[in-house]
Amino acid sequence: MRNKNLILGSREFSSRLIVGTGKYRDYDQTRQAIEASGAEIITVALRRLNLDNPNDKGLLDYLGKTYTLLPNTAGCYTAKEAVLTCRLAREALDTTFVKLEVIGDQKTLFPDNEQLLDAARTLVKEGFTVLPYCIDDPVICKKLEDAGCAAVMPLAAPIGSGLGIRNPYNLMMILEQSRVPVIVDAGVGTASDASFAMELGCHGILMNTAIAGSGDPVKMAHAMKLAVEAGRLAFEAGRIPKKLYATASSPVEGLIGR
Amino acid sequence: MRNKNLILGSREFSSRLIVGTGKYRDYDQTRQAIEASGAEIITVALRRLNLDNPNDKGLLDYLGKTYTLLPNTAGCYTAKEAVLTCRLAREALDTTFVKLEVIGDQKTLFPDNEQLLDAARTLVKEGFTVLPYCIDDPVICKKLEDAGCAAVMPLAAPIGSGLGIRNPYNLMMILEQSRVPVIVDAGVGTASDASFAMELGCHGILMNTAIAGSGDPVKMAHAMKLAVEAGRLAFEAGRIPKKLYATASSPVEGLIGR
Amino acid sequence: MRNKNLILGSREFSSRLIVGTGKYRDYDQTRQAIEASGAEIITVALRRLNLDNPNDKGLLDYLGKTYTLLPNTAGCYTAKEAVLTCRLAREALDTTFVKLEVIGDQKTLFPDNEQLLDAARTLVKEGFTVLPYCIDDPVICKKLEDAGCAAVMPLAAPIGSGLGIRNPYNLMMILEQSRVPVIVDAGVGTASDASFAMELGCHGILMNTAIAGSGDPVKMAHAMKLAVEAGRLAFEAGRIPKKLYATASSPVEGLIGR
Amino acid sequence: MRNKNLILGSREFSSRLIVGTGKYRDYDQTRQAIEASGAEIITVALRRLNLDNPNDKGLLDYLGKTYTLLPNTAGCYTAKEAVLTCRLAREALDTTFVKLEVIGDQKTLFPDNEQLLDAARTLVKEGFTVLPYCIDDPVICKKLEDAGCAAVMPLAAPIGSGLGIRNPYNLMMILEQSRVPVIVDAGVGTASDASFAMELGCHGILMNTAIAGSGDPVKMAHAMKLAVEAGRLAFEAGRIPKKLYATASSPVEGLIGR
Amino acid sequence: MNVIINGERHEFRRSMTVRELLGELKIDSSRGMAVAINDSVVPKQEFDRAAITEGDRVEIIRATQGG
Amino acid sequence: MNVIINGERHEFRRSMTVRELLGELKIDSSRGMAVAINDSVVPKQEFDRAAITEGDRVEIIRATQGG
Amino acid sequence: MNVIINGERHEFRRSMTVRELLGELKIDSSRGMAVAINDSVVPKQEFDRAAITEGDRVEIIRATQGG
Amino acid sequence: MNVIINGERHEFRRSMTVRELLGELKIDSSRGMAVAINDSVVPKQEFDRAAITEGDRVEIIRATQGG
Repeated sequence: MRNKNLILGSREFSSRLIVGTGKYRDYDQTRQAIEASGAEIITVALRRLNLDNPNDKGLLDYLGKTYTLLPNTAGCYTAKEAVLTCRLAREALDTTFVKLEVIGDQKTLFPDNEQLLDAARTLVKEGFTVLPYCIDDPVICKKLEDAGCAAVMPLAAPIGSGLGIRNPYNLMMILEQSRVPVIVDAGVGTASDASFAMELGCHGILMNTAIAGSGDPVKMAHAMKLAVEAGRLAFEAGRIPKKLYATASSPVEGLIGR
Repeated sequence: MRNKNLILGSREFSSRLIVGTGKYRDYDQTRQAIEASGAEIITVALRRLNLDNPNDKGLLDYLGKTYTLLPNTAGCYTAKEAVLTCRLAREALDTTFVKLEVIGDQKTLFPDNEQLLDAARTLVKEGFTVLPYCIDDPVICKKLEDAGCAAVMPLAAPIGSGLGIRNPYNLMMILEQSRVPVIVDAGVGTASDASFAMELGCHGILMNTAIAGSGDPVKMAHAMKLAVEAGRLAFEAGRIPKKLYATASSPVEGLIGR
Repeated sequence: MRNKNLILGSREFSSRLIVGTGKYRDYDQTRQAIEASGAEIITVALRRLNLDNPNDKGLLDYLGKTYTLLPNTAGCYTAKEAVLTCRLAREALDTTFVKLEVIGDQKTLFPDNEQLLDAARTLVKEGFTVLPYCIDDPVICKKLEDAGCAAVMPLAAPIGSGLGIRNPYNLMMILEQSRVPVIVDAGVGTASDASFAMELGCHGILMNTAIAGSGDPVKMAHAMKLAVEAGRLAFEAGRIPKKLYATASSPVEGLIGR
Repeated sequence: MRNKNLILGSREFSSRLIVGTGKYRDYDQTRQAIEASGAEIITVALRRLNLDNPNDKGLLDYLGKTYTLLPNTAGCYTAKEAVLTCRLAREALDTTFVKLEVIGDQKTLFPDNEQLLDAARTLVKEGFTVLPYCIDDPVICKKLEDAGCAAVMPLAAPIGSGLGIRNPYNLMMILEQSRVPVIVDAGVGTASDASFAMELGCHGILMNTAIAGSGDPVKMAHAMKLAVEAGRLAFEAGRIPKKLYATASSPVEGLIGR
Repeated sequence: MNVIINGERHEFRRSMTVRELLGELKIDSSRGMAVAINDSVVPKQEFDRAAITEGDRVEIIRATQGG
Repeated sequence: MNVIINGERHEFRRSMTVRELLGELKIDSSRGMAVAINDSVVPKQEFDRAAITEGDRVEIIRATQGG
Repeated sequence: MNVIINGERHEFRRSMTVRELLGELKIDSSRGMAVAINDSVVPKQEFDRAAITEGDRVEIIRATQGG
Repeated sequence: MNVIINGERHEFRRSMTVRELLGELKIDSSRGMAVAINDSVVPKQEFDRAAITEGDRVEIIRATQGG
């Protein structure tokens, strides 16, 4: 799976960075940060319309460019809730793409993998392009792939924690087995985390807090764009092996005065 | 020291990546990789001219663009050798810039810090712009700064080892005290290492093997260019704090069906 | 949960190290290593009796001392197989203790958490004291606890890999929530890994390969005994905080010659 | 250098843990913690006698057992001060053993390696058994060894920082080259740090704050005793190699129901 | 007619189609919005026909910022 | 009578109790051993009564080394 | 005679040997203690002979807790 | 005249200036090259005057690839 582009379902994307739209100061900052990130896919949440002010301009009205929207099921704790949310998303946004989350624990926001699998199986049957947020467990990732998911999106660390890639070994095992793209979802804290994930061979990264929560979201979005590209290029180039001892970079012949 | 550019002595550079010219397959690859890296400063070694073939074209004839040359003293084991090499370099290349190395051990290529200090003090007096390759020790870095060096260039790991930033704590201590630029010299293995060093606040990175020894040096050079930029931007933007637990990226208000 | 002893179901153990009996050179070495480890609980597998030689002496005949046997379900890939194995174990060994494993993947030997939960629920109802080998996921650990397991036994790294505690963050989250003992099962490579897990607050460690596969299993068993005790004591004592800068250990008053 | 005991100069010690005597609540706690640590060598500082109360009982009067005293030169910033302190120590304590420290920076308490080498050379000539606190630099360690030091004592992290073994690679390089014992001095935070250092092959560990600054110094001293022993045994036994994938601990033959 | 809309009780004189309800609530049924009645999504092309009756739970959602 | 014991086909002249089968196979029914017929465990106290009949799958297991 | 002892100025009527000074200061010259005059250590066996004279810097130290 | 050039012994009929030596060796004294005699660098503007004499150690170097 060394495609030049990121392939999700029947679609192809040249950016490997997917960004969330939450937690920005305002819509202007959201728009600028997304532009700086170079992302083609952006996640959105679905929430109840405010009946007291039903027609105020929303996020989508502010984004100048057309992005591929990836509705999420954030906040769902059961397969049933998540499936309903996906169906609403398809109707609202006219897309089959969904970022499937089923939360299992409020404190860690770790997924409930039983409910997740259940929802994924249902949604695939209904024709959704399912991108599931899951734990970095090769067994669960395999089941999600077998269920027909278009990618697997293991967490690298808790959502919003910024802890980075806590367990590269699990990602390596998932990458080795996987026949669908592996997208790191959650946990990235800074640019080097993004590069590192891509160097492991991950096919993409989804992030939100690392950009929106930084001191300068537009600048950090730009950093993340470059970091994802850098990591991908480094992966494709093939890094030097690690070794304990030194190797001279300058010729050892022709030394002066010897 | 949050200048937009990298300031070394009286000169200013917009690229924060300095690359070596050793270990490439041929001059063509050298040229292409250097171009892809976006570097403005490149290191060169000084070696005895081959008397049997004194006028064959050399590296400098192959480089299309004009770079700032940074002659090194690689292979010198004493202050005396290093000082002579620097004087020859100044004469040969018409520059006061020198990357000062005094090797203390053939296996690790770690510097001999006593000889290094000695050479640095001599060279500064002679008007050189001294960039010393040193161990990541705040005490030695302080002495080098006090001796008048234009930067300090602590190693992150042995030359050519690709081990990455082995001891970020030492770099942090050096960065906090330093009034001259801190450039990581040696040890970077891949793009995320470069980003990580820049995120710590380092002012630049010097590398050679990580690019020249990779599977595709031109691609890796490009990766390193982006990684250094990404790391710098992330440093400037200010990353999110790390924390153990999760924070939702989507609103917790307006959840469906609750 | 800061009991002096390790409490599993209705029983109490003063050693916090549980050891496997597999992979030793011979029964003599097994016996000596187990003794050196100080373990009170040892795991055993259940396998088909060899009909061609049905009465040869087995492991249990060689162990001088009486240990608490913990039969495992290694090699089971479904809840059904695991449950049958546990029932056979209870009959064969007259114990309700079982180390429940349901493998989900032959290469990683990671558990199939769906099948595991299913088996755990069945076995708890049948009165077993279930100690499940599971992934280091707080959500699954919570479900296993809720199902009535007597402990949770998250893996630290793949069985036999010796990679150590790959993701201390997940263990910390599990420890914080858990009302049953948390025993690290699988992944420990050497003594410091065991100390480290105990320092996080884990209540016990189960290991086999790290001892049996080492250069000197009896010596390593002794090392592990001390390491588990050291880690537990350090946890109970409460370590010093980490900080970047130094604090003198000698008085700063009364310095000579100042 | 795989002696059963720790050999320093002409003396041999069965404990590989050296402990400091600073920062305890009172002399009683000091005595109990030292006893629990099993240390045979303890460090002491030399300070000006309080002329207003010249004969109050001091530390040495409180220690029940006879320890080998290791006077340090903590607080010295020049070779001259350190040499004088060592000479006073020899006179006061009737020992040639000295822990040689020459501090280069008040904030990090990192050594000034130039001054350190200078002092070491002087003291060795005067017949001292010099144990120098130095940076974890193989070049400096080699020079100290060549100067006749009885051991080298590289720091693992700043004194009192508790950061643990920040750069195991440097220690590995030092261990590989060294013909005198390598004792980690400074930086250990908890038991697993001590085990880890010993597993690398270090010959001993010197610590103070990690014990005296812990929540329960006597318990932590005991933890450290066990951790040092555990790490040494693990080093001698030889750990299993690390690998990414799993290896079953139970037989794969004779599986039930297949 | 009593119905629950987005978790809150509303009272109307008569039963309505989804289209009528949206009109009543002054909601523009544009892109980025969807409706479910009793956990079943109502496709946009059904808005004119789908009836809301006594006791229904109606969800009216739209896309918003999220990660 | 044909039965599968530990995955291999065995033939006997007649049907037997578990106790008789163990005797036939010269297996000491001591501690550390258990028997299942068709995935159901046979308690030791049932060995004298439990009958093995044509086509049964019999598992005879014991504890062995494992991690 | 003015001397600096442990960094502080002291005045005495007459010059003294080290032994006499220690007596004057009521210091027990037991184990764990040493004396230097002007950065030169005075061996214990010289205490009776070594003279302290006008302007000397005297250090009297002992071992104490330290890491 | 015997001289050591870049570590190897060379013999010449007569002593020479640096410029002459370079000519003899067919070396283009262009950018990227420098000369030292007995560990002292000879500035380019001195090439016409600086004399090489019996026993001198001459280093002729140029810049090459290096890290």
